[in-house]
Amino acid sequence: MHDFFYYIQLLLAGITVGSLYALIAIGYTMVYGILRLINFAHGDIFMAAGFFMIFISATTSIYVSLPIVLILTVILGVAVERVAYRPLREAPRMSVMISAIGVSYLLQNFATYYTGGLARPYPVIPFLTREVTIGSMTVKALTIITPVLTVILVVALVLLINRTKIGMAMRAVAKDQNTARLMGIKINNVISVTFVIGSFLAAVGSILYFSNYEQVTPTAGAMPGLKAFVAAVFGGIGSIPGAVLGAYVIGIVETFIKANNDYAIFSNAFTFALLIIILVFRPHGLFGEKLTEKV
Amino acid sequence: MKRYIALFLACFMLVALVTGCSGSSSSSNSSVAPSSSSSSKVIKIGIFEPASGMNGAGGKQETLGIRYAHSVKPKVTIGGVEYTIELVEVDNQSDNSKAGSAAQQLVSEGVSVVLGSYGSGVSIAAGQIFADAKIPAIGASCTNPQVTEGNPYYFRICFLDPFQGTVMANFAYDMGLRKAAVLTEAGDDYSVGLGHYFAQAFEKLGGSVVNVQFQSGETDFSATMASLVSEGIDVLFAPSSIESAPLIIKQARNAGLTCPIMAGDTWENETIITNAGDAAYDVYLSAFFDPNDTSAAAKEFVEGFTEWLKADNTRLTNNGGSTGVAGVSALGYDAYMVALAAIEAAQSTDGTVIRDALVNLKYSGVTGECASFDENGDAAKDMAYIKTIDLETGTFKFLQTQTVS
Amino acid sequence: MSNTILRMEDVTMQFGGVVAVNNLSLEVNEGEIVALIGPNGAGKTTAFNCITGVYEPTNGQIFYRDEILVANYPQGKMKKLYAGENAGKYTKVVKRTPDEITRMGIARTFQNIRLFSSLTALENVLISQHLHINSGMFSATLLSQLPFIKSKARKEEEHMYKRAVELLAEVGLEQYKNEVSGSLPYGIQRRLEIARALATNPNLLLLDEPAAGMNPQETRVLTEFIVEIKDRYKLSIFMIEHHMDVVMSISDRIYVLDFGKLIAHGTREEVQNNQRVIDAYLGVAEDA
Amino acid sequence: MKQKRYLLYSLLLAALIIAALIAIDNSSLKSSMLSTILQKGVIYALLAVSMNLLNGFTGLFSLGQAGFMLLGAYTYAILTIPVEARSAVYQYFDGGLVQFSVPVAVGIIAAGLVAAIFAFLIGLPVLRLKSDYLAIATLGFAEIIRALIQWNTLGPITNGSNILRKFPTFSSILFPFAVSAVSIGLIVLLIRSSYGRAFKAIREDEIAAEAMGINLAKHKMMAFCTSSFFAGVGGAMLAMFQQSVQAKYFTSAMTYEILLIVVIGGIGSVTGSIISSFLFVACSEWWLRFLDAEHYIGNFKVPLLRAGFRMVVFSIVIMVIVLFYRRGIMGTNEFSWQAIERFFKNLFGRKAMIKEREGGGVE
Repeated sequence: MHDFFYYIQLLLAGITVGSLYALIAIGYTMVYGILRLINFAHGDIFMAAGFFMIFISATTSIYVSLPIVLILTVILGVAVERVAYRPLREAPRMSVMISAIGVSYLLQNFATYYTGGLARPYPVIPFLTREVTIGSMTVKALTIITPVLTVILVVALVLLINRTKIGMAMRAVAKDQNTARLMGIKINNVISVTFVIGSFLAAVGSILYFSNYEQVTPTAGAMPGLKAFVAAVFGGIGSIPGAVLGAYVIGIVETFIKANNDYAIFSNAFTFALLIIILVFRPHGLFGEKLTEKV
Repeated sequence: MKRYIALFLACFMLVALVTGCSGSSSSSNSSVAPSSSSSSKVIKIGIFEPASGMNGAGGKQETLGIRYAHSVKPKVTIGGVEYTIELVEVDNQSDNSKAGSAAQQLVSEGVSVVLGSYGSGVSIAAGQIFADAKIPAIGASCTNPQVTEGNPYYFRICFLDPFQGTVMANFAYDMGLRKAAVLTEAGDDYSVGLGHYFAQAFEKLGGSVVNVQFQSGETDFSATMASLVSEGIDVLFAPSSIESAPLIIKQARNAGLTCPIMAGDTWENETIITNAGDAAYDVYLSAFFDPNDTSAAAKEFVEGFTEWLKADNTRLTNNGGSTGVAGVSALGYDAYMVALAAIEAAQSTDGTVIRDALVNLKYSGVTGECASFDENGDAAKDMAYIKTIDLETGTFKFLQTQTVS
Repeated sequence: MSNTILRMEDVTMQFGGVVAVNNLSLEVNEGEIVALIGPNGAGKTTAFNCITGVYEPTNGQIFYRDEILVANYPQGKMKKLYAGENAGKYTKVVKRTPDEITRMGIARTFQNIRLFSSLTALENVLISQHLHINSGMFSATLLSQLPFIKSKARKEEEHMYKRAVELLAEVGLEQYKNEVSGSLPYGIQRRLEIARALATNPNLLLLDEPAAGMNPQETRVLTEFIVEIKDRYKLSIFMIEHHMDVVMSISDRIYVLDFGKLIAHGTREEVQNNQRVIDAYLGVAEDA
Repeated sequence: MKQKRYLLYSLLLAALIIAALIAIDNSSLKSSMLSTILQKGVIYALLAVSMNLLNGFTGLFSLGQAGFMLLGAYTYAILTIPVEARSAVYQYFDGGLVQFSVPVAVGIIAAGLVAAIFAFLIGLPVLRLKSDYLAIATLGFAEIIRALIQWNTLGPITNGSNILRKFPTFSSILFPFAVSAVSIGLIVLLIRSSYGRAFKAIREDEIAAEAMGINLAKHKMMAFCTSSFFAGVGGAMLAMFQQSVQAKYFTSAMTYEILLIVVIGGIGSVTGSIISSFLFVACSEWWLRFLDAEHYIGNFKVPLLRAGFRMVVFSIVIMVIVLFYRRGIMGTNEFSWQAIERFFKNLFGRKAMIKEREGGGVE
């Protein structure tokens, strides 16, 4: 009944969604890899980036506001780490996680308060939203740009982590904080850098994401955030290629589920079912390395 | 450091306690200018509307109508004594789990009548509480049958989903459309209910229906739309919240779904036009009210209301930044007026008496026949306004009135 | 040989490519104090973890009395990777979780103290009696505490409590009964950890460096304590220890481990004069 | 004899509370905000304590609470809606499949059991996971349950995404207090039993606990199912309190709400959870509501105050507590008469204090 073109269309949609999840998921996986903390607020930082764009672009041109948004988001991300996570560095993991939930709660409520809870239209970014025609079909430019950009960013990131000094520091901290500290690595700086990168990617993600859906609500970050986290777990938390792979799997499969009218409402449920299954059969995800507790 | 925070917290809690207990009462004259310290007696009318949550936008617009009505008629005479009407507003957060305590707050405030709510779910959830407290409630725009059904204290001045659904079905069928997709939001009584009745009526007429549900908070409809395109439907009926409306419209058009898109009363909100932009062509919806109505009452209301909106910026923002008159505002206005008429008829501030007065009250307001309730307590509204979106002016354009049959 | 309580046969523990314990065979007889010594990283604790079910050995068998406690042979990925000896000699697989093993009568202490640190000394001891509880969750919840209700569960609870207090008294810790265990002095914590292990009433007690970080005075006290509990509770004791004076003063037999391999065993004298041991310990002797 | 005295105190306190409740019940206060808050507060107390049993006492960080509440609420509603009312409730599913209804008590217990059964099924795979993986897995489970219940195909049973109502609810404020009191009492007994001690051991150190012969899988499962059982009961109570129930609102936000109550009260303190439940409910639904409305002092409009501000203030307070008062109100302490007595004695001079020291005394 469906033609080939239809599936191509779905696939494209899935890849776009997947790429967006990927950009968020990397933030999760990096923070988790280093702090062993599920940064529940990550999705809300992503949401905040959306509102930054709206408010800034209202006063100035898109091209000026793009960099500003990136910077603001990074600042927000780092600020959150400073205020909400750093003081709890020595605290049990549960309370750090709770703090993360608290931050997400705060960001959402503040956004609701500030915007009155209404959906705000996202400014049109011409070079992302203009239509391009490939062969027989026309799609938004960002359908093409998103995956490409994602891949570029991921490669850059992997290089950063494997080739540079700071990358080495990150890996060291991820392996063993105390030893890393003894080796003279400034843990806090490394962690800040992690949050800088994470938030930056979240900001990029949010620009692409909201250009696609064209409106922002205070809760817009919650679901993408959770799904991105699932993606990160799926791929093996701490492993960037894993996170990206997971993101694409989730993005594509959930798109196909949504395309099935009878089961459309199970797209989220599926994501989590996948998570549980993965955790049961590979508790450390596809590429995650096992950490055993010393007895 | 810690000690100071402790201090701050303690003070905060204390303040909260003190102001809080008085808070409820101080919140009563909220936003209705400083409480006029007139010595005359006071009768309280509760406003049970969402100011936040997914129905916040509509709730605010409905509240605006009520506030305007209040500014027009702030007083009522009972038994020769002049009573000042005090509006008691609570935010039910468009959340059934919060609705209960919000309603309870109104009850404990000792209101005589309750108006609202936008969004049927909360009204259904809170209905019993009002009934138990013997306080009559007048629903302005809640269209789900269950609101008034089996609740002697709940009345309603707007039409119902079965009616609305049938109307839209007829309208679509008359346009020569035969294959409809009904897209509803899981967990939203309004959406699911209206969709259900539309499908029922449309199939009775001989059309075919594809049912699709999306989960609340969904932002990505591209896949759904793609599948609908390949289904080759003639019309998409998508009753849903103001939030998801623009997403649906835009992504439908992006996916190449060019057929008419239809919905119910909720879509009459200009933020949808703003957010959906020029994708919003061929969009039809049923509405409670037409601002360009030629009847004197309507004219007067529209002019007065627009003036009143312009007078204050917060009012404008609450109206989604525009001066357009939403149907729910008109209904809010009427609901208030009905309540007033009932109070005058009852010549009492007692809920039960007012309720009895409501039962056989006749009142015709700006949205047409608003009282003369049937045994369920629903107004005899036999006509809906079909509107479409006018992209040039970015407003809703009245198309025709449609009745069942 | 019914008087052996623990017997390890060709036990090899391999992590990835690293062989931590290599073909270790040893015996502990009823009523003996046997010491396992060796330089740091020789694989002593790993051996303990194999016995107590924390790790499952890659190859070999461990007997408790006459029944197989744990048994395994290289399978799956390990098949190719396996670098130890006696591959293919064993074909049985027996897996047991640590709690099962404890219930069979083998209790242990940990190198780095692992008390339930925010609970009181008494609670610590009570908890390790839980494994023998008869009453189920419901009767324990409903019948064990309410006054006026006489029930099996109630008796059991009272008995546990009585026993716990006795035990603390026997090991001379009663005055710390209600102290939070994490805040007790180091030496006391060590003692409490042993008491906690005793509360599971074991036949075989594994002590992982009981004297670690103690001064000579404390060490002497501990040494006596170990002998004392061994006699009182009819225990066999298998211990890892660095303090040579402890080892040499109380252990009946000694096994010496180096780089995962057994390099010597025998009585104190035999081991003391064993060249390989001296080499292995050269320069390390005072450490500990 | 000390024990006797405390028992007496407790009985007096209980009598006092009951008397107060009866007074509220038979006065104009019945329909006041106070009684509403008390009712919701006591229900949340049960929910918080049940979550605390898992997160605080067993150290299993589960975020599935909302899911189990949902199961409880729906089980209760589906089973107890009177047959004659069903056609009205299941309006789109011509009356639905279930064509019988059971008494309230049965409904509530069934609610707990269903939740517990699901807990068992989900527990088999996920309880092996470590802290935060467990958290995310249980969170996901709650989402799945919600989607399932809203699924139109199950409509004849669950009424799909439509509201369930018209089931029997309680009229007397005593009812929720009674149920919660009994449930919490049971949880406390469990915590103080040998099994409760085993749970604590697992929280303290899984490896040591296992080495002391505690079967991790078994005991984690016990804690998980018990907690879920009471979450289910709590869900049923919440449904009764709301007089209607709809899957849509049992989101992870609800779980977070209860988690925050537990944190504010003190992870690992039943008393704390109870106290903070009342505070939390009162603040979020009553005392702080005034923050949501614009105020005028004379003609001066108080800044900031407008819809939504309450939640902002609220979340800031929560952050402050999480950051600076990690132990919450009670830490891991419980209410005890000794503590109270000591407090009063301390008011009168040193002598009493010294005497008390000799007495020692646990908190």
